[in-house]
Amino acid sequence: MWDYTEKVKEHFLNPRNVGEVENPDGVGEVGSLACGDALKLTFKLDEESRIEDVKFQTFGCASAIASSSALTELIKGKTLEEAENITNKDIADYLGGLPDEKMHCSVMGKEALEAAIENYRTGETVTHQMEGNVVCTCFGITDTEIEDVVRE
Amino acid sequence: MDTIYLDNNATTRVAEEVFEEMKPYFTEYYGNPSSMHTFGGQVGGKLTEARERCASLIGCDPSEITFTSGGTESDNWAISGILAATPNRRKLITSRVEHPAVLTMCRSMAPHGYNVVEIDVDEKGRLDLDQLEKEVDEDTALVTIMWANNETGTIFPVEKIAEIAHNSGAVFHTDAVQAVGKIPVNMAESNIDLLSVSGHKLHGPKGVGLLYVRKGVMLRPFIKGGHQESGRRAGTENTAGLIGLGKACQLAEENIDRENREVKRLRDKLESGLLEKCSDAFVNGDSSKRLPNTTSISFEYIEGEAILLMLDKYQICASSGSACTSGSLEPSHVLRAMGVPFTAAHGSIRFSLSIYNKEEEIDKVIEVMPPVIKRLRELSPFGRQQK
Amino acid sequence: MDTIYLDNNATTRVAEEVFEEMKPYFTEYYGNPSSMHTFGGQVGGKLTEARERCASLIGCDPSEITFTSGGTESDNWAISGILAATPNRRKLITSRVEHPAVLTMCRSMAPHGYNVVEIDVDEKGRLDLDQLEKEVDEDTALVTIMWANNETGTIFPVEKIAEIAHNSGAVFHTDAVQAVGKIPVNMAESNIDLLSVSGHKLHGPKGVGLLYVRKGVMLRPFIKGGHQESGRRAGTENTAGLIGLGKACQLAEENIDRENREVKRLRDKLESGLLEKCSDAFVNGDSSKRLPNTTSISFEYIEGEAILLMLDKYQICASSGSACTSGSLEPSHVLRAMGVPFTAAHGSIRFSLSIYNKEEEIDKVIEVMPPVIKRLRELSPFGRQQK
Ligand SMILES: Cc1ncc(COP(=O)(O)O)c(C=O)c1O
Ligand SMILES: Cc1ncc(COP(=O)(O)O)c(C=O)c1O
Ligand code: FES
Ligand code: FES
Repeated sequence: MWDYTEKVKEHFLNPRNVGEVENPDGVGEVGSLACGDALKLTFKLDEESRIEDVKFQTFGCASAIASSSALTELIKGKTLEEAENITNKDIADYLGGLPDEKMHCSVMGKEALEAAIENYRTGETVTHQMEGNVVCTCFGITDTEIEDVVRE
Repeated sequence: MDTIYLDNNATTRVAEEVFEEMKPYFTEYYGNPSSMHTFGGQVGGKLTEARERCASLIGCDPSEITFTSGGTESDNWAISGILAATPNRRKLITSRVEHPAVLTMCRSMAPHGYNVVEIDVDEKGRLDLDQLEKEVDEDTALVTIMWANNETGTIFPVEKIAEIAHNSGAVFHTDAVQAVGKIPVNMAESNIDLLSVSGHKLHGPKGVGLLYVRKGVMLRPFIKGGHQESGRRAGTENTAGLIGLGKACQLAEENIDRENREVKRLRDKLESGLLEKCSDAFVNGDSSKRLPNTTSISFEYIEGEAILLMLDKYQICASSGSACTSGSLEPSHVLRAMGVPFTAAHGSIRFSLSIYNKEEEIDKVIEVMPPVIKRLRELSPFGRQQK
Repeated sequence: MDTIYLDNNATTRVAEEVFEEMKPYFTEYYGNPSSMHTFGGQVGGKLTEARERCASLIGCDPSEITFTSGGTESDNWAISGILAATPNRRKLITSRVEHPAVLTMCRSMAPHGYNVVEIDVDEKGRLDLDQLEKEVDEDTALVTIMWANNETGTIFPVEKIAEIAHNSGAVFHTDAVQAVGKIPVNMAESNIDLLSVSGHKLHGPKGVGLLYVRKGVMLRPFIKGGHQESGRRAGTENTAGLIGLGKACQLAEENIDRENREVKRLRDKLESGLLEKCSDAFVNGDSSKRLPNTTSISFEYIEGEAILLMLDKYQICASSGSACTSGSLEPSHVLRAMGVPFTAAHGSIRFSLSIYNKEEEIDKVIEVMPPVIKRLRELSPFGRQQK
């Protein structure tokens, strides 16, 4: 059982900013079904080029949901430059920490944000691996490697 | 309302009667059964009784039972023990849907010059018997195929498989960890050679199990040292645990009808209740040949861990894939072997009941689960349209 | 008077505090720590605490501890795991006085192309360090030598042995099943690589143990399957048992002084009392480097089993040789390795005390035993003249 903090659980059970922004300025999609997670992020800017509204949808585990929710909270009201500087660690810190094995789940939100910003800047739709048979990258090493040799 | 425990294929509650039976063997009768004094010897008598109770449940002779530290050890031992005793045969046959205790052990034999073959299953999780028949040959040392699958509950035709193995002189082992206590098992009328049982899956304690070895079947010891268990398995016996296992087997024998009537009725009610209220949901496995207590349901477009955590809020315990593989992020190897589409495999939930479950608990799950599914689908980029 | 239990090297009474700690984890908190629900997860928290308690007793990091099903499994695993991880080195060094859990495993490696060397001991049971130094070479994968002998209590210079092993790049494992809890053990200031512990030797339950593996030491898993114990040891955890082991380690840490003062005083009293009253009796092993709780006394001309049965009449529990080898009729391999004459080796009795022993119990043994010895010698064709 993962050791989720209360904040992670709270964001998982009551995720903020779920859905799709209407007439978005930027759209980013990352992940794949094969991987067991996928994330779509949309945002809209105000007159001062700050993020006025941002929403997400995710097919992912509890950490992915909580991390996405945290990310949207973190970037609201920020400029794109400021938003780009937010790291996975910021997301994890905001949530009071994530289990080591689940750190990568916070990566997806950030990648979706980058994709959405790129989409805003270039007008191109950057869709990373939404379908297809991509092998899961969540788990860097294979079971056999772990079982073969126990190392510290 | 208290915890609603629907994860009995992961582990079960130790029955009160089992714990009562174990109690005196910690602080009071703590002797070592190998000892040469009455104080130790008397514990040996209780172990004999425990062995008889286990033998009675599976219909064998007590001498055919060797106690172990659990299902995993029994599985590991059966495989390595037969291969070591049959050095001239170099083929090992298993299935793609075995528990890791079997599958990992089998795969670990490949680098030692073994030809390891994993038989396929179809979309209902049924074993490809034609493929099996083709693969089993004079070089085959062991066929190891589970009696019932832990994730879907699908029951395999073990007697038929044993026959196929024997036709080529191969030994047949079955991992019956999920079968024993849930469906009738009678080795006296069977041609299975080895069979693994785990205590904590049938309301016994964790950390004890047994391996049934038919008289005349030769296998090498796995845990080596002292002369315990007639020299078959070394190490001071977990006396209290094994006495508990014996009692659990006795209770299981008494309860096997309830398991197949009451537990089955509740399982069926849960299953049809959920399928009725949730769209894009379906049952995994062969519903016609299935353990009475298990249902694996896939809810498309959402992810299992998220479902489990939502259920956890209501103190409902279930599992996604098997407890042993959750923690890894890949969809279960069992569902993948069955070709369940990724969108569905990720969102599969296993409910496994026991005689301790009550009708109200099932009603509660049927009530709270559909909104949870709906809610999570609202978060999903794929599932918007679904209810 | 009740049972006088002086067989604590065979097994110990589970401490009341240990049993109290275990109790809730059978029928109440019975979840599987791998499960994805709070009900299972909370048990994981208790396992973490248990691991920390074990780590504290032996002075290591909790991550260096892997739980097993007992001392035998830990020993078997250490040996097979290191050999498998070091395939280029083909020599395995142990001693002639190891527990069967080590010795049988080592000997079973010989047919697999390993050069298995058993170092001698002298008449006091002291290891021949010169021979060891000569034998350890660049081809040596593992040196496995016990910390303290179960039959005589003799303590080996493990730090020195580790140094000799390391000088040639070999790994050093020690079976510390009899040492931990009786004498101080601190891995933080040690150069031992692997160390085996068993729960039931330190007032914990039977069927649990641990293997300490120093950070950076590579070894292959032994029991393979699920991802429990960070992928090092598969199988559903014996949660109640391991929680008990943790508590037992905590108590052992608290009681280590009593062990070396009170228990030692009673052991010394027993020993000198018996030697004084019985002729042709002497202590086996190195009394200067010995566990505080153990004495092995040889009574010449008579047979151990007969002595034990006489003592049993007075509800005095002791053992002849180790519990694991009694049941076989040969004199103990340990005493034979020490060159104890057959007439004496046959009549050796091991008394092993614990903190639960009382002064009156010791007085009672000193009172009843000499007439028993006298009586049996009257039956013996050799011992007629002796008192
Ligand atoms: C089918 C099957 N085999 C083997 C095992 C392993 O048994 P244990 O947990 O007692 O090691 C399990 C349960 O985890 C199982 O479901
Ligand atoms: C020195 C020694 N090593 C190993 C063991 C085996 O431990 P266990 O009985 O827990 O398997 C024992 C006790 O039987 C022992 O005394
Ligand atoms: S999103 Fe891939 S596991 Fe969390
Ligand atoms: S006389 Fe009985 S053991 Fe030898």
